[in-house]
Amino acid sequence: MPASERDILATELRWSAVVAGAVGIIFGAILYAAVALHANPPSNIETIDPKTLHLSGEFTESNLGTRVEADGQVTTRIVATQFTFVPQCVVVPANRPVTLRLSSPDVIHGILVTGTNVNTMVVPGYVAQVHTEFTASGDLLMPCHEFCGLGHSQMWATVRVVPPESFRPDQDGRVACEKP
Amino acid sequence: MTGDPEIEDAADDERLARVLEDVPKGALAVSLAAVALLLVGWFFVYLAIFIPRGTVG
Amino acid sequence: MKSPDRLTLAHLWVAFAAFAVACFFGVWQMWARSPLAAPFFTPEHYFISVTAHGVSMAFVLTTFFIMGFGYFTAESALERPLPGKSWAWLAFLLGILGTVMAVVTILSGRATVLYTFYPPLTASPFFYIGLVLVVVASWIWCVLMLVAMARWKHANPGRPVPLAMFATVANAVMWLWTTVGVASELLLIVIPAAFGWRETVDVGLTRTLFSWTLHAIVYFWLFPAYIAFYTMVPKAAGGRLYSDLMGRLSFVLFLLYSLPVGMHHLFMDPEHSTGFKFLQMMLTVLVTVPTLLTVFTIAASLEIAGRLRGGRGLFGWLRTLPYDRPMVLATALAFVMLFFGGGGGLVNMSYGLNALVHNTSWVTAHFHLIFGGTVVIMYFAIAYAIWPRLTGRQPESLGLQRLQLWLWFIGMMVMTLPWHWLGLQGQWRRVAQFDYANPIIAAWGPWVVLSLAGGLLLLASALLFVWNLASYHRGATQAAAPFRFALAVHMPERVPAMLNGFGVWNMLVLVLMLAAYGWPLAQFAVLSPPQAIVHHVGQGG
Amino acid sequence: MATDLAGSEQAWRRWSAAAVVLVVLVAALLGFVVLPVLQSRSTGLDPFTAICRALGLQAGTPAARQPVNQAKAQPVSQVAWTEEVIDRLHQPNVAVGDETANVCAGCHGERGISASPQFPNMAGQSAFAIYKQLNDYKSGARANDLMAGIAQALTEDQMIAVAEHFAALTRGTLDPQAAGVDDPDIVLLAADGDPARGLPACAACHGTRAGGPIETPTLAGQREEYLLAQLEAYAKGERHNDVYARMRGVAGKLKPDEMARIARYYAGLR
Repeated sequence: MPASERDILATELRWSAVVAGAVGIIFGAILYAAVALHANPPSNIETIDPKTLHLSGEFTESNLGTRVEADGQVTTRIVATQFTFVPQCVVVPANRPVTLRLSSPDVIHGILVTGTNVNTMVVPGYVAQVHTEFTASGDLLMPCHEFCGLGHSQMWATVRVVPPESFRPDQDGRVACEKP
Repeated sequence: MTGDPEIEDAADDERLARVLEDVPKGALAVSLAAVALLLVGWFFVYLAIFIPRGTVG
Repeated sequence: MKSPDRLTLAHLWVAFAAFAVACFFGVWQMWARSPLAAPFFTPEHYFISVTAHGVSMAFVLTTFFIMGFGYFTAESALERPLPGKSWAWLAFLLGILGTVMAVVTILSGRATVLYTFYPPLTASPFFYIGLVLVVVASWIWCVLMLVAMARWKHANPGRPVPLAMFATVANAVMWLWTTVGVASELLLIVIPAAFGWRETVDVGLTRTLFSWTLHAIVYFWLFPAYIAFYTMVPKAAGGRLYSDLMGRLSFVLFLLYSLPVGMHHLFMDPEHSTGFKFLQMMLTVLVTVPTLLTVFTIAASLEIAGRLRGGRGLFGWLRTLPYDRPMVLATALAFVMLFFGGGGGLVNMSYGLNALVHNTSWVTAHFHLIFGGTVVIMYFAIAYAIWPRLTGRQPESLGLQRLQLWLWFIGMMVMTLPWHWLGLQGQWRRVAQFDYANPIIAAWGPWVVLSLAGGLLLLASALLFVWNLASYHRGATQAAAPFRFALAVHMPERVPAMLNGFGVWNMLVLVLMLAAYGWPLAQFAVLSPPQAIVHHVGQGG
Repeated sequence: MATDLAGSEQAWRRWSAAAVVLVVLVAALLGFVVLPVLQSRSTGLDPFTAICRALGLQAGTPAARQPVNQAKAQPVSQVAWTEEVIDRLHQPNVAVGDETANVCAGCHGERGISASPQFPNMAGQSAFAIYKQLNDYKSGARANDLMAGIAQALTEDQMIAVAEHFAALTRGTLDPQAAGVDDPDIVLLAADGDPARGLPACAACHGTRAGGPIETPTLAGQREEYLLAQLEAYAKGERHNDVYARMRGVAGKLKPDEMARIARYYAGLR
């Protein structure tokens, strides 16, 4: 027989090498994105008690929203709760590093921001954190993308990306959406 | 073509051996094309959509 | 009718009945999400529907189909009566009881937590207990498969276990490993919470335990399709399986690499570190290897058939394949859907790239193509292939079977290709309705309507499938020839012990699971993160 | 052929085990060492911290610095649903509850049906809701002169006991005068919500099978005047003891006539 079992296995082995090469190329591109572009999944194992989230610390109601900290860092703090985001609209500057920090006092939520790579789960017990830079100005949609109860479909917020010159913090470093 | 698969498919070892001289050239061609297309598709998403949307981490 | 046939038929009819009902739910969900006003709409009805669709498709259709097909395979491949038949019937009844419990709690609005649970949201305890009973039924099946293989090996020392049975047992072994995650989540955390015995849950821990199950369960569903590819398709096409040994190796690799990869479902979760996500991503990359090995081996087997039928040249054999036979047609369509679904999956598993698509319609499209497409269309083909043997009757019309397969394929493509596009636009998952007045969302409307049209084709196909199967039960019975699986080019007379059993592989699975899940699970005990209060669904409030 | 393959049992075992171990080691080296160390360079983290973060032993991703946190804010309500509070609510002192309820009976009725439409009915109300409101009156998170005085005189045990006392009263004895209201638009709003306004359905939290926030009160059969007053107070921000503005957000998006109709709808609901 022209194709002995050994020949067949050798062919399969060569095919496996092709497969390994192909996934190896993809693997290389993933590595490149991770090392050069810092494209990591949000993996901030920072715990916080959901039962007392509202009582003290950074996720108390009046501490939420965007704030330029003393060292110039822009941090946006958002609480995802049944069935709303607090605040419902946040302002962020374009072309400047922004850190989003989110937490939940009740159940699992999640967010994405349309047209960007911002995406994270918001798991009660943890602070979800995404470092990013928004490039284009405009209003983006930030829906809750994980089932959190019967009001899940109505849970969304607005991310307002403004040009750097229109991003004007008050003396406390805060920037909020103007009331309509 | 008889319509009955059992009769239609009857193949002796000699014919099988002759066929196996060409197999798996075609399968390799098809599978290679599929994997190449997958790579093209993946890199399209990576280069044309993921990278322009900015970094996260 | 012999009793084993009745056992298989009972399982498969339960599976397909659940499937047909679930298709109605699915279409209605598409309608609700579209700009067109759906009847009976409330968010509660929507999430009841999503839960029912998911439970029916993912737990009832799959578990009952796999059990029924496994009993069939054990009898036909081993050519011996099935051991422990009364246990098999007991498992069947347990499964039915569990299904009824789940259905009642879902339809009464006491289990709107979807089929993937989301604690600290907690449904009626009887919902979870119902699902546990279905899993217990499948455990009995696993043991029966192991016993059947062991007895056959005892009676046939040194001979290779027939590939169909080897693969079935590989699936049983993998399923036993797989269910450890969800079973511990339900039994230790969720069910006590549902009964009110505990007021808080460690959400990170429950998510991690569920992820243990979440990827391998998909391979549990997938196995029958791959068993058909290796042991039915080459024969149906009139050829031979290119390599029996590669079949065994692929199934073993599935057992090995479908388990330590579940964390790719948690890439966007804050409770795990980049290192373990990276490690499991790399193991996920390896799971593409058995899939692409299968694609090649089956293509080569089909090439043998095509060339035997006169096909020439590099691609001529593709034209001469007997596409009028449902099994061959289904395989061709399954591979097209596997291409698109697998391509989408490559993006999902790519670590940082996951942020682009996580919890968007892209993911829904991915698993509908792989499971609803590739896997379910092979379930159809398997049913068409074994129904003559089960009922002792020949089909009235192969034409209707082919029409049904084409409808399913076209419907699935029309439904899921827009979902990919919408997912990239950021259309998110698990919502009952969209605000089409929002300019960002307004542009999605036509695509959602298009995918609804695909959903309607799928529903039509599902109903035609039930009709096709039912029509077997009408005609006069004939003595059915025993079912024969495909032959390989070289039928192995002996194989290495490692490709004839699972002992060493189990040890290696243990090593991989310890590496991939050891610390990620232990961290919850060591760091004891704050817990979240249970939110009871389905109790007066 | 097959025989020489089968003859290498040892080799099969050795090679498959070696391959698996090698894969794990390479993945671990890349994920725990190479990647974090390379990433940490541009963010100024030392390699040790980066590796600890990649292993999950320290918070933060290896690719970025942790932000500073200067919080200075006051909570809106002091109630926290800890296991301890929930356990105590599950084990009320019935005698204390009955006794404390005498204080409430003047306004809220002996059987939890209020004497005047401006006071809420208490019968069958969620114990969690009553407990939270009493606590908020006491801490001043919810402003009401009359209730503040009463709540400040109550101990934690009394609040828990009286909450359970009213929760245990059957709602069959609710005000028989309130009739069901046929208002399809409001029924729709209460059941479906409105995605365009980001307005969740009332039923998503207040429904009988909802699974919403723990402190959600029951609305069915509540006093119309009381409900409307609360919605208006939330909308204006005068009442703000709802944690994370869950109700202020909702009420702020409702039109005035919708508030009135919602109040009428729930007052008439059984």
